[in-house]
Amino acid sequence: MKLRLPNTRLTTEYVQDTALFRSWTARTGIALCALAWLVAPLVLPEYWATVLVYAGIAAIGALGLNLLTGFTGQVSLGHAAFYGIGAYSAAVFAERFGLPFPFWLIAAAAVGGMVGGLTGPFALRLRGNYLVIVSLGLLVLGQHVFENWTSVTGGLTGRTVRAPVVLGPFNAGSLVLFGTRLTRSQGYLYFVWAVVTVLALAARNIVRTRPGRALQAIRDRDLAAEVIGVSQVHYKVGAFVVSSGYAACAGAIYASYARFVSPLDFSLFLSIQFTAMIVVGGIGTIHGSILGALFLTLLPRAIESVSGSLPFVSQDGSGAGLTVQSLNQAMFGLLIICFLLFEPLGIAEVWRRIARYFKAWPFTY
Amino acid sequence: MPLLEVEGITLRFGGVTALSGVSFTVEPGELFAIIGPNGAGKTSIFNCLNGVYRPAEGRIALAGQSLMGVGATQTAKLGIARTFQNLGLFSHLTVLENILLGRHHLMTTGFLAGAIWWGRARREELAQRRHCEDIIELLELEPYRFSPVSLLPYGVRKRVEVARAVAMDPRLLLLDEPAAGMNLEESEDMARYIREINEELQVAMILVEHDMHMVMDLAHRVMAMDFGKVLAIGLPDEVRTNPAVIEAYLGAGAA
Amino acid sequence: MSDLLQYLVAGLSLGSIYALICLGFVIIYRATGVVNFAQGGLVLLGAYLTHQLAGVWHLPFLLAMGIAALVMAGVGLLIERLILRRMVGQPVFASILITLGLLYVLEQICTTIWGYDLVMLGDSWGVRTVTLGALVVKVADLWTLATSAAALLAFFLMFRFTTVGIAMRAAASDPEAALAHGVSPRVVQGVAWAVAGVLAVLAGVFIAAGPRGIDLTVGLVSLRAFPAAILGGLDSTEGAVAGGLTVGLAEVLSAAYITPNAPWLGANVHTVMPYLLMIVVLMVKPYGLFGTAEVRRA
Amino acid sequence: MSAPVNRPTPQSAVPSGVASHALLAVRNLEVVYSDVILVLRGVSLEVRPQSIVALLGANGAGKTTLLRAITGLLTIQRGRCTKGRVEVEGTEVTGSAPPDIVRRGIAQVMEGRRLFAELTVEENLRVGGFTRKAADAKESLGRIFDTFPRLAERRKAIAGYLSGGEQQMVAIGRALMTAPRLLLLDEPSLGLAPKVVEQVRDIIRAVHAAGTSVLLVEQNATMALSVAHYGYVMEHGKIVRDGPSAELADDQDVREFYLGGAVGDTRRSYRDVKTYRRKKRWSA
Repeated sequence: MKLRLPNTRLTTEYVQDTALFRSWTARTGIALCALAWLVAPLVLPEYWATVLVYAGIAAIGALGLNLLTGFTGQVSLGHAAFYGIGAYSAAVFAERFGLPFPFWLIAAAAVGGMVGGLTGPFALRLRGNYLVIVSLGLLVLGQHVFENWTSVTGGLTGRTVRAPVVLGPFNAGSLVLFGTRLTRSQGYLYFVWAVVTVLALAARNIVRTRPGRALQAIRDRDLAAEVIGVSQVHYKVGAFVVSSGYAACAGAIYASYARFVSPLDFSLFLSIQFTAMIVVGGIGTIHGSILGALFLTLLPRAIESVSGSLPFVSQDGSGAGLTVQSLNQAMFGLLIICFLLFEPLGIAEVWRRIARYFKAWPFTY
Repeated sequence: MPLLEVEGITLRFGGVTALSGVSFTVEPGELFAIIGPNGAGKTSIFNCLNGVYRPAEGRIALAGQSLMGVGATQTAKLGIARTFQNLGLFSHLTVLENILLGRHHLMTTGFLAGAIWWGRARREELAQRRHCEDIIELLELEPYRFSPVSLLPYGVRKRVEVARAVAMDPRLLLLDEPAAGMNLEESEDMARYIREINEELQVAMILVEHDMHMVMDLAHRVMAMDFGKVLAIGLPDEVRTNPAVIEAYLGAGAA
Repeated sequence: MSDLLQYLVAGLSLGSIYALICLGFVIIYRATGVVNFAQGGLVLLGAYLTHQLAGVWHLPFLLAMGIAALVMAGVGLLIERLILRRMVGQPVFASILITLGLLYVLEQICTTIWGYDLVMLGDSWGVRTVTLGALVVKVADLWTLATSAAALLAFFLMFRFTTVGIAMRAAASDPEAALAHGVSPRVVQGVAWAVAGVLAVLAGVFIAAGPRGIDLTVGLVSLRAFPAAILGGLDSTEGAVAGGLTVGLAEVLSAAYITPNAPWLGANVHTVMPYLLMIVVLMVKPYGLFGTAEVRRA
Repeated sequence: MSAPVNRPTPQSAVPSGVASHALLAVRNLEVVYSDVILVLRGVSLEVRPQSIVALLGANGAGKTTLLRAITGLLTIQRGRCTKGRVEVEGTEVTGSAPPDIVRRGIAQVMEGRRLFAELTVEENLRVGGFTRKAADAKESLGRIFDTFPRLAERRKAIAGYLSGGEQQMVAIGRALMTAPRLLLLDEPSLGLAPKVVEQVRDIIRAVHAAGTSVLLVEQNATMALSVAHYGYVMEHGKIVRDGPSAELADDQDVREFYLGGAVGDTRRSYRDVKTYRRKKRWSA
């Protein structure tokens, strides 16, 4: 990892050091984001609203993976499995047990977190390369279960999901605002990005307080961390619980929004996508996870929308030739490679450099 | 009653015996030094004391409480702090965060409270921050508070590590070659900090160091080791003139 | 009984393919300390290249394999030169992620050129078999066994006795110190990637030989070689072979005996068997059966 | 920070006259890390044939960076020479790759010995001879076993299990495998017992006696000046003093800041360290 140069600033009280958004540019930036959140659903075309809903869902998953990989230093390819567990749990809790909205979401996240916690012991015994491959194994086992536990998952053919986001008068599926009925995607856009905000703040707070410091200590120097009283058992398992909880939460919202899930949704490629998001966005940064998720969700759509005019891309899905689909998959691979080679700190760092040019920047290091 | 009692500890790795029958005691507030060639087992003693290694035989007790079978994390809570020969700092974190990590075992914020921030986590962060400022002042780290450790010069990093250890409120501080790789000026500063921590804060210390002048000037008592065995324990002057120690470690040229 | 023998031969043959893939992991791991997730992509590309030369352009099969091996050695060198060389001194996870990215790029290159449909390798063995007593053995299986035995021997001799082999071990131990003594990582890693490319062709050919054919799933077979490599220990040549054979046998035997008897475990439980086996073994031996433990030092 | 000081151009204490070029010459070298951090700020230094030269300085002064700039290892750490040049026997080698430097007869022993811990002693030495023809390497191996009979005894031992002194022997032997004309030693005494430091000093003398020049980078100024002919003192990326060892050892600043001697002849005790200290003349 390359280093960030320290920000220098002048404060007179410790409390000032703890402010999340310190400079006026930071506060302006946040205000603009809030404004965009309010306005975007109303003005975006349906297609792009849908895309941004998926981007928000991806952002939640990426936040979780960044807590695990970026902050705790544990590379995992199993993220897609926890995402899948969240999706199926949401279906089970909402349909079979009939839990209302916030509860099926919380329950799904909890199940994901618990299963994640069970995999924690692997991380305690294994390091680096070995852990990555075991996490791949766990993903494969998870997929096997998804494909074969047909009473819950519907097997390879998949299943429908009814897990509506309805809380009192708020119904994300058919929101009425100023007398206008919004589309499903517009409603979910409000909901999903509100969740992203809450979870990003939570992640940010974890990272800057005692538990987050402990995670980073383990990442940087695990033995030294243990010697000063940071329990590896506690925090590695904790990191897996929180990270898979985030993934399961994302999966649950995905199931609720898409209304149909199949094991093919939770393949290795999904794990790679999450990985690409945090690499491209910025490993070990909270806002990087969100930027990466946005970038990598929007990019394929952008490619699709221009692919008609690209001469070398064939539209037909079979046979040889470069299809939009392969172009997208290759793009994820290429982006991972290029960012690691040329900008290992990701978009977050690019942004920082631009922001430093303007003297200050939200989410100061 | 001595603060630390070590009785006949023996440590083996595979076929190699790293320590055999090592015994010594450290009194409260004492500055105890261990000298010996590389591989003599000095760092192994540290690893046994703070629970990284488990000795096969023997007994270790801190203030009467046995440390046998106590894990590394627990020894921190019991009051043993330590620095590492080749630095054990968290290089991507700032100096302040490193020192706050020293307070880890004295804090309680968990994942949930941390995520919520308002309330307990915030109160605790501010209170501990205040405490860390005293330590920053003691070790003169004020200019570096928000610098990531990896950007700091080596000498400062060594000081940060001592600061982190002091932040743990230890009863016994293990210093593994605190002046290694320092020039005279930095070594003298380090000697001053060591004395201040020992005398002002009344922290007992075990010092492993190759700089014989520093050891002989600072230590109350010295233990010399070779091949995992104790050669001599005594006042600095006794150890310095001990023929076995000269033969094994100091060499004829040393005074 | 003869059923069991038949399964054993099939298992060993599959195991030898895994062993070839694992040797590819091992040589790169030893030279660079990185697990090469892209090996599956190389295997796929190697198989397709052979298909192009033998099946499409009708070159003699062994010649086609030879040319494909040369080309893949070049591809390996190129990957090292363009990408991995720049990763010297970067943290391990960055290199892992890079090879993962590479896997996706290689796979998509293959589908772009050869499409998603199954194509035939064009090998000369086809479905020919020989009968040894009560056993009917595919010729391709015999070649697989012989080739991996030869590759293993070559590996052992190289790492133990040749200067390049010793230099590779040195570079794995401390790349910077090796460089300081003139052991250029270019040479060492270049050799490793070239050898990995050649091994990929062998593995790809033996996976696709006979009626099997080539499509994207050839690359997935390589993913199942990971548990094999882990079982043996990532840095051990002998381990790669032992792990490969164990996993091959486990897979074939569980397909034969577990799937029919325990349908509730799922129809394709044998494909997850390697992973199950790996997880169980790692819980007992965190560095695999033959791997050397990383020394944890304070 | 520190103003340049007027000082005589460096010259070896050993009369050479044989070669018109210095074996190694560093001229006005500037090194920058990650494009921002300036580590060396115009360093000049020479090593004449048949000499032992010491380079003293605190940690972080830039000594190791200078070695890296000479041996070409700089790029690994994202460092770059932005100004000045490195010459080996009159030929510019600035920015060459490490194997090229090794082939030009410069070998180095890195800080902390950096043995290949899992390899045997003999395998470690063979790696040292990687750049040479098989026959030459074999001959060197024999010579090193003659020089260090201890290593011959332990040729099959795993290097990681050797004692500190033996490891230093392997590290030096490994560097000598290329039959270098110049040996660069980075902190050979670091972490060694005083008695072993004496052994290392003897090894350095033996290497020099066998015809190899030595550039010795050390914090342990006492040891370095006792064996070297000529010395340089480096601080904050600059050479602040240089001269024949005997002169340096008598220099008041060097005595106070590197040798621990006060103005008188008794050593200052660590117990009496005061916060106030006299300013160094060179950073005035």
